[in-house]
Amino acid sequence: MTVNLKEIKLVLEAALLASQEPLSLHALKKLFDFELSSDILRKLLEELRQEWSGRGVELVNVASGWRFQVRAEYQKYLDRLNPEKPPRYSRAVMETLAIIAYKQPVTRGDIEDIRGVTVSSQVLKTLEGRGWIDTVGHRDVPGRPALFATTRQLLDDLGLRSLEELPPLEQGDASLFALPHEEI
Amino acid sequence: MTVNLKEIKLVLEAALLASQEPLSLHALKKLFDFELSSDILRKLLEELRQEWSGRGVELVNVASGWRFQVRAEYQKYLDRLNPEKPPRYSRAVMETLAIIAYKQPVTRGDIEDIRGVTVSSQVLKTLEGRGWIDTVGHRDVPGRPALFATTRQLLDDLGLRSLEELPPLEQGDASLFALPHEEI
Amino acid sequence: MPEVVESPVARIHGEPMVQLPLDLYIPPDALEVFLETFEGPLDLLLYLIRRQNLDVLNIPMAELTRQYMSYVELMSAGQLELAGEYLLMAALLIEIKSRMLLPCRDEAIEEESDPRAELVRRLLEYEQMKLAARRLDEQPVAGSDFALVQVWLEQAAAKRLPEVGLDDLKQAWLAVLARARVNRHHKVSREELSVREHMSRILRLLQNARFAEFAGLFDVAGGVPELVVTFLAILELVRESLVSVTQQEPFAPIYVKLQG
Repeated sequence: MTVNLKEIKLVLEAALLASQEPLSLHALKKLFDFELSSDILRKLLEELRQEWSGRGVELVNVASGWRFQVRAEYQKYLDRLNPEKPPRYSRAVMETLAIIAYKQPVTRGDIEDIRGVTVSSQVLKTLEGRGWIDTVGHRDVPGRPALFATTRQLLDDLGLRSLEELPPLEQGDASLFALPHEEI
Repeated sequence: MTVNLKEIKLVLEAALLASQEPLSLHALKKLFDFELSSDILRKLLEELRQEWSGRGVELVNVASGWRFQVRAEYQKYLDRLNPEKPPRYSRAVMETLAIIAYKQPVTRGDIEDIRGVTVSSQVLKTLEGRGWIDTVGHRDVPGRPALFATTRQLLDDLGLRSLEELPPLEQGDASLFALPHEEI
Repeated sequence: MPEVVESPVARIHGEPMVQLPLDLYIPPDALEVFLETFEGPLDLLLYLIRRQNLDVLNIPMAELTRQYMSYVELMSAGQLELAGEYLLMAALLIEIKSRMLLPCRDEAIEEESDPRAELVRRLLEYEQMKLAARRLDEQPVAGSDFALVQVWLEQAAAKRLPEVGLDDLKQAWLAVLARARVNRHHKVSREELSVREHMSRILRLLQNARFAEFAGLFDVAGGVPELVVTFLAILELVRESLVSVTQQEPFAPIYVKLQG
């Protein structure tokens, strides 16, 4: 087999351009009928990423692997083709997602404790339906409530490689939090 | 608005890469909030096509517009990515094939007698289309029904030299599979 | 000072209201809309504290409780069931206030013994999640904020034909037998198969040339078993009236013809 690196890179590029799902190193290796080391593969992907910099489309590395996506600055042009955007999620959905993302694994009860209101099943179903959360087990307490966690799909959809890349938690107005030694 | 031609080309490229459907000139013009003449658009698309020549993905002009597609020579690599489970023939097709293989030459009536149900033309067409059976004559009875037999092609596809190499049916086997998934 | 988030309290006739006019009469519809802007009692409390620039860790319980109760009263007038969680919080606020009014036994109030501590902890945790939710919501999402790339891929070329193996064929045959319950009658031996193979071969040959010379049907190089099987195949074809074998006179060539 005499396939040079340039040719391999063209194959990688074609496969990544043709796949909407991110492709893992493992998947990318399957493109070839010879052994391709992870090191070489990573090097070629890095070269590809470089070659695509400064274009309307970029090669990114997310949780499940590598994918091409339209660079944010170019999206506004594409939006003119399909002006309607999917509706944004309600605050209840986003707060529930945030609690699951940052406190996982959590039960519905945990979420309700933090939010101070009951969490409707619809909210959890919305997130499950989107593939952003799933049940990872059950807490060993009476009723064995389901434990929710976020999925790889969420990271992929947000363009992240790991939970550590989530926006850092910020405290509300910290300057107001003086020590409580004053009288009412 | 100061958008240079290079930038316009990047937008066109991004839009075409992100769209599975071909984009017409009319649609492509909508990407921009200024008038872009068809002549310039065609010129830019032609340039893009040139720039993409010699890669795994090509820009083509099809009936309903322009689209990027994986070049045919690269298809084989991508096929390795999704070794989707091969489709299976229906039970009717498989049983008909088995009857023809083991009892040839047989008429459609023979097959129906053995299977106890009518054999649809579609089933026979499927097998003929695959080149696995053909008509080797007609039985000299009213209606002169066609006699089906298996072909050389079937033996080749099964990796056999002759029908004798078909799996022998021993007594034990038959009882083992006697009433597997009997259905009405 | 970090930003104090002032999302509209309500939209009335499409106009966002950042502050609820407490001194004004609130029409019932507007109240409903107003309630929906809060995600619960914690959210409302946070709103009150932030709006008044109150110190979370030094909440003037009397004032907060008074304000909170005025909202909850408006609420319960409209939708009592919705106000349930708010009423629970009201009870908690009043409890905290009562405990704070009790004289302290010790000179120094332990930090942990401050009845507001737990409420503060919950408020801060909720606020943190509320901000996190907003940040998450600002995060670009694949498919809506940026498109994914997927160029066209010829699917027809990738379409695969079903694969059939010997075992599939055998299973199918056994299934036929099982259903027909004619196992013994339909038992097919190797010998019979080879005969059948030759029957098909001869028929195929005769398709092109309506008839053939008997001797020409035999492959002498195949050996004795081959000759026997071919002969059996011809006999079987005759028996099934598929071919006829004719000879004009003794020692004349024998011809095998397709019947009909």
